[in-house]
Amino acid sequence: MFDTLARNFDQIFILLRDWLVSFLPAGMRPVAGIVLSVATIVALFPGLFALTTIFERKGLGRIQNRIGPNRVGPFGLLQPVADGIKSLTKEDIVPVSANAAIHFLAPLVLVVAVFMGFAVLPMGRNMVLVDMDCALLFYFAMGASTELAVFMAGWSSRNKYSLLGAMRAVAQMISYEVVLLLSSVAVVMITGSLSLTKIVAAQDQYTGIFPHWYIFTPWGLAGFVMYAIAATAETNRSPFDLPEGESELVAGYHTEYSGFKFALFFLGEYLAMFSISGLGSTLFLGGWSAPFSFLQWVPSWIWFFSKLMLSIFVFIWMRGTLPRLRQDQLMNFAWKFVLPFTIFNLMVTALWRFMGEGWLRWVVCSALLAAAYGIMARVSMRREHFEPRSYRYAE
Amino acid sequence: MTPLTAHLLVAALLFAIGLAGALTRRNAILVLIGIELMLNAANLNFIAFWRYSPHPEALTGMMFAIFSIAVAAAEAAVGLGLVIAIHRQLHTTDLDHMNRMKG
Amino acid sequence: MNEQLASFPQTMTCCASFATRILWLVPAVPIVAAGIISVLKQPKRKTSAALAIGSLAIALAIALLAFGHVVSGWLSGATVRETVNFTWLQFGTTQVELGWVLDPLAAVMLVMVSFVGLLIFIYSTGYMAHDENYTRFFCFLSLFAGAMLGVVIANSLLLLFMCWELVGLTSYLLIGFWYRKPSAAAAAKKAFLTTRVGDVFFLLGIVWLFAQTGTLLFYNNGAGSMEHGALAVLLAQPAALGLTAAGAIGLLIFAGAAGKSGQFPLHVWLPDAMEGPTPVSALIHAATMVAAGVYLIARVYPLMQAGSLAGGTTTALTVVTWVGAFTAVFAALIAVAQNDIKRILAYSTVSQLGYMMAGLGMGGVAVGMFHLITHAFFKALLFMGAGSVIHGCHEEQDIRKMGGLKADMPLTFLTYSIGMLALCGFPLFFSGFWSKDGILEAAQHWSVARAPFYMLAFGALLTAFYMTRQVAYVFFGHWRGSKPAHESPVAMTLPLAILAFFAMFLGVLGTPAWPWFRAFLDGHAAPFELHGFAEPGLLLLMLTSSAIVLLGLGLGWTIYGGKSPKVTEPDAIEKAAPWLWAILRDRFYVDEFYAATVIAFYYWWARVADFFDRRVWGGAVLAVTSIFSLWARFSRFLDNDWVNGGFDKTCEELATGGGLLARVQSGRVQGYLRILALAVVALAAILVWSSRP
Amino acid sequence: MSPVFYLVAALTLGGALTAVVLKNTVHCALALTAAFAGLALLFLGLDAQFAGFAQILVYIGAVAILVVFAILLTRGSETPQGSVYSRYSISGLVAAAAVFAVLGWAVLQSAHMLPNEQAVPMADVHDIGVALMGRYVLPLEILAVLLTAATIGAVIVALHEKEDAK
Repeated sequence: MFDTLARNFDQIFILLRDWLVSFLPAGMRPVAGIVLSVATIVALFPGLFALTTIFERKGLGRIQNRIGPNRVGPFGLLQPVADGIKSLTKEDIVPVSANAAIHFLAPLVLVVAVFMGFAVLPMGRNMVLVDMDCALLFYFAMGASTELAVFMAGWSSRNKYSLLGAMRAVAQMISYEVVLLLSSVAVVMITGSLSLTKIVAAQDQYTGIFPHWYIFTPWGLAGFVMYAIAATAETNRSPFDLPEGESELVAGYHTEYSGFKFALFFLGEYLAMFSISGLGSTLFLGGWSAPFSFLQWVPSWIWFFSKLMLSIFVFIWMRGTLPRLRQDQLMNFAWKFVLPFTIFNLMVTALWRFMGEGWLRWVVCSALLAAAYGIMARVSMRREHFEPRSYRYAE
Repeated sequence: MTPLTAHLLVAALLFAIGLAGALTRRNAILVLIGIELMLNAANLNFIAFWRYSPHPEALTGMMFAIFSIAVAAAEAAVGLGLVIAIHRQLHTTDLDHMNRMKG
Repeated sequence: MNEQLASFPQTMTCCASFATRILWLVPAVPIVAAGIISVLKQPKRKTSAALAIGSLAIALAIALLAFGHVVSGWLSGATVRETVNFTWLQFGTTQVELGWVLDPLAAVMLVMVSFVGLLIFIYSTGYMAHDENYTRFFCFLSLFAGAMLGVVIANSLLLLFMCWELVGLTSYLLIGFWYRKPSAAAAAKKAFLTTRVGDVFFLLGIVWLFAQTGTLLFYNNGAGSMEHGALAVLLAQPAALGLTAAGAIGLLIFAGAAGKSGQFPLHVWLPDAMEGPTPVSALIHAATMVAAGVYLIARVYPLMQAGSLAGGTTTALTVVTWVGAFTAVFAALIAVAQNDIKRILAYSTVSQLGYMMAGLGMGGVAVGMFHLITHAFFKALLFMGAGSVIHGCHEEQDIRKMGGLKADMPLTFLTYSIGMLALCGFPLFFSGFWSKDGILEAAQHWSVARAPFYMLAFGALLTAFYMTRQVAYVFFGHWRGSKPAHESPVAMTLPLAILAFFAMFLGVLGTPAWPWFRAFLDGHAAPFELHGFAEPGLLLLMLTSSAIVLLGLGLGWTIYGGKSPKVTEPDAIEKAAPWLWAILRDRFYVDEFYAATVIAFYYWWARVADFFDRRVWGGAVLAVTSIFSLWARFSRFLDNDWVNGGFDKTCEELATGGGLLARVQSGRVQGYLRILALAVVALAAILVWSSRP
Repeated sequence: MSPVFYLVAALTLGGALTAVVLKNTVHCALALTAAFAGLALLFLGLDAQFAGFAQILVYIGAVAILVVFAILLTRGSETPQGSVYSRYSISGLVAAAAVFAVLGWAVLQSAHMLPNEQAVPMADVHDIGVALMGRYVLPLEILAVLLTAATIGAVIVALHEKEDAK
């Protein structure tokens, strides 16, 4: 009785969809079902976006010892609505010298590409739009095509700040995309499949009460850390937010955007954040699986979204805490520390895969990773030299 | 017209376009673009032949396509690197001016 | 060699036991060590020494394992003879096979070589401590050890010959180790060439054997050349002088053995070989390499023995016996009149080798080999003692410049005298006694002639005599050198002590009461019964030999004991009979004889060849050259006036043509690409056209 | 043939054509990406999911960006004055046309012997992975070496030499 209730609750969205679809003639049901789910996603995540903006602003406020927005609505909860209205009603300015077509296309491409990514994310048991065989590859393909949008935006608006921002963004995204890919390859190696549902299913098992999440293995932990770093950079979030560093180049590649298009960029950025956190929790945090075996009655989608929001919170936290890197530091960090370490992690993963069950592989892999981390950290530290710097202005 | 024929024709046309680009443009980068197009036409052929071959499970065409994609990436990297280097030397990417190695 | 072994695992015979299968490691390890040492830097002394010693220790361990395996097999009443053979070369149908064997003979020899070698390695660390070519020395040493062990385990005459030559090479290198000394270089050359003389015959024997039997393996379960089938073939085959092929081949092989272990005609190199460092003399020229000849004879004993009547002997064995016996006396005589401490030992080595040969010839493998083993221990001991003495006396080798050392270096004195007594065959307590006694007994029962027995007995007397003389000179009397002597470091004295122990008690294995060794080699049980002594004449013989030894000792002591003559003052015998002394001192003028005959002949021959070169061939060449130069003039004329003209024209034409063609090379990428495209069009068109239905 | 195929083919060919003819180099690059996207769709239409997504990942994600970078680094981003076509463009066109003619002719010649509709082949990523790590492992390794060499080579070629900097 309770089980069935729980199960129904777990599958509630599926049931809802089927129920709604069932009114239609049988011929168009599948199509309608897909359309319905797409519509849900397209409606859901912007809503989440709106929620997140206020969440972020208030959180940052707390961190910076301010109150944050509190005028519009109770506790300023309606702030995003006001923002939305504002950005929709503002004038859409296109610079004269800008390359109109591309300038117009850029935000659309961005948002579309980002939305595509959600198509393969399993947001709950059986709750995935298309259960593709090479879902992960699809995801990264989509992620790759966002860079182009960024470049289009930066180049088309004929503005050196935009162009610089775009170049920075693209360079940074390419550099960290490699890391992103490689750290996920570790998971693929262990699961033996590119399909995200399979990956989650592989983690949805328990020894005692503890789940088989990949983050609880040495290579998984290392991979997750690397993934988190890369994800932060990929979404141009602080401390990697050079592309739109206000202090240096006014707002990066969307300097010349205003009104709705700007809102689209804003939206795109947050959506990218959501989807990449979703992917991260799917790959390493067991996706929609419950953290303890006795909590399995809680609906899977609740777990997925709580993990999503948790990582969003971490994003915000970091933004509130860490200072911004310099470009060369960023690149060095990517190519000289993160990438080699990720590759090493791949090897360790292979070792793990072939050492077979037993405590031995835990010891060996952890030792290897720790040693590698120590050595590489030391090396890169030696390259950096941390004496108090004296800044000279005006030259 | 069978789908295979159609794909082959598309590939041929793509190849011809790429070749035309490679042959007619001044800009070295655009020549490279043309070459990329030609490679892709070849890939399209591979995939098409794989799809309609009597033994697709052998995956030969697919493999060939994947390998050639990788090779094309390398080719693009090296080619563009060369273009940049040449531009640093001659301050131009115009192929008509790059004829120092004439006999 | 071992690399090849490694690359032939699949063709090995599977029936061999573990001990046998890993036996190839015994030579392999030291050789590899040598290779590693050879690439070490000069100052890496500790490393090189450690490598050499460690490798030989491993070899010893494996050897002991193999020995244990053999012994256990023997105790269970079976003669262990396991072989691992593999094809090395194959041309046509004939194939050359290599392999190694593990049988009592090899096992005993393995243990002896690796053990004595190990001790000597340790000793060398002390002796060579001040030499700047330390690492090179150890490289050569362990190379030698590997090669020697290879000789021991070889189951194929060819493999044995390879290692044999390798051993010769290392001996050459080590004799000439101090190559800056011209005498050392000369000695090295001499040793190398003299042994070559023997080896040529040896090689002839090998080739003949291969031609006759088609295999060089000793034992190949029935198909080997030392087994009945092949031997029957050899016996059926008559050779010159009423010898069978077996006998002839046996003699040829014996020639090789004689060269290696300094039997009479070819003994001249061994004394000179003492130019090398003393550990080398101890290891190579006393214990192991020179014994290789004896070992070789023991190895091919079936061949030597082939065709003998029951209890009778064969031509080959007779020759071996006579040569051995003669060498024994001959060398002993020379040893009496030498003053270089090491030369005396060298000549005594030669004579002892003669004993072994005679023992082999008359008494069979066990007798000869037993003397080989015991001799290896006490002679190594003596040489190392001598080395210690030399070391202590600051590289002084002339016994007349020493004296009274028993006070200065007591430990050396003690061990040395033990070795000396063992060598003399002092009754009962010393191994030499038992082994030599076995030989004498065999000689006594020899059916062919009595002479060898008397010769050997006389040799024993001489041995006791000259050893006493030496000891009296070196250790008694008072110090006649310049700087006072000092005792050697423990690295040198410790091996001395160990060897001394063995020199004393090794005889236990060969007493008539408990002939363990013989039984072990012949592969039957070894009961302990005291009435082994009760054989007819045995006790009498023992008494005689003891009497002889004591006589020799007494004689030596009465002549040389106590008093310590000046360096300049002539020797006691010299005073008595100068002519005899002169002959002995000058080693029966053998070297001079060779110089007068062989070498002189070569000189003459060289001069003749030189003459031919200069005059006859030179003239011919001159004529030819002049003809050619004339021809060259003519052809130059042709070239200049006829060929070049036309050729230049052609070249110009080519150049212009090239210029025209070079236009095509426009240097424009797209031009090339265009041409490529057109070519593709043409080719594709042809293809499609030709494949049209 | 489905209209989808015609649409996608049109997109591909159109993209390619524009990429070749446009004056502004950056526009060419963007059109090129359109062509690539079309190709990827064609691959998907041929049930080659893996190849299709790999196409997007590599070409749109990497090659296109690379081209764009090269353009910006060689100052080619602003529209050039004068003809963008080389002096011998006519003969080039002729050659290209000839190639197309021959290829098309060959295809039509052999149209009757080409296999017709086949069942959809099962080529999931697992099979591809097995094939890559099994039968094609040697090519894979060689390719890895090639890519490494290419990367290093490109870096070295495009690197600023310090000598002529001074």
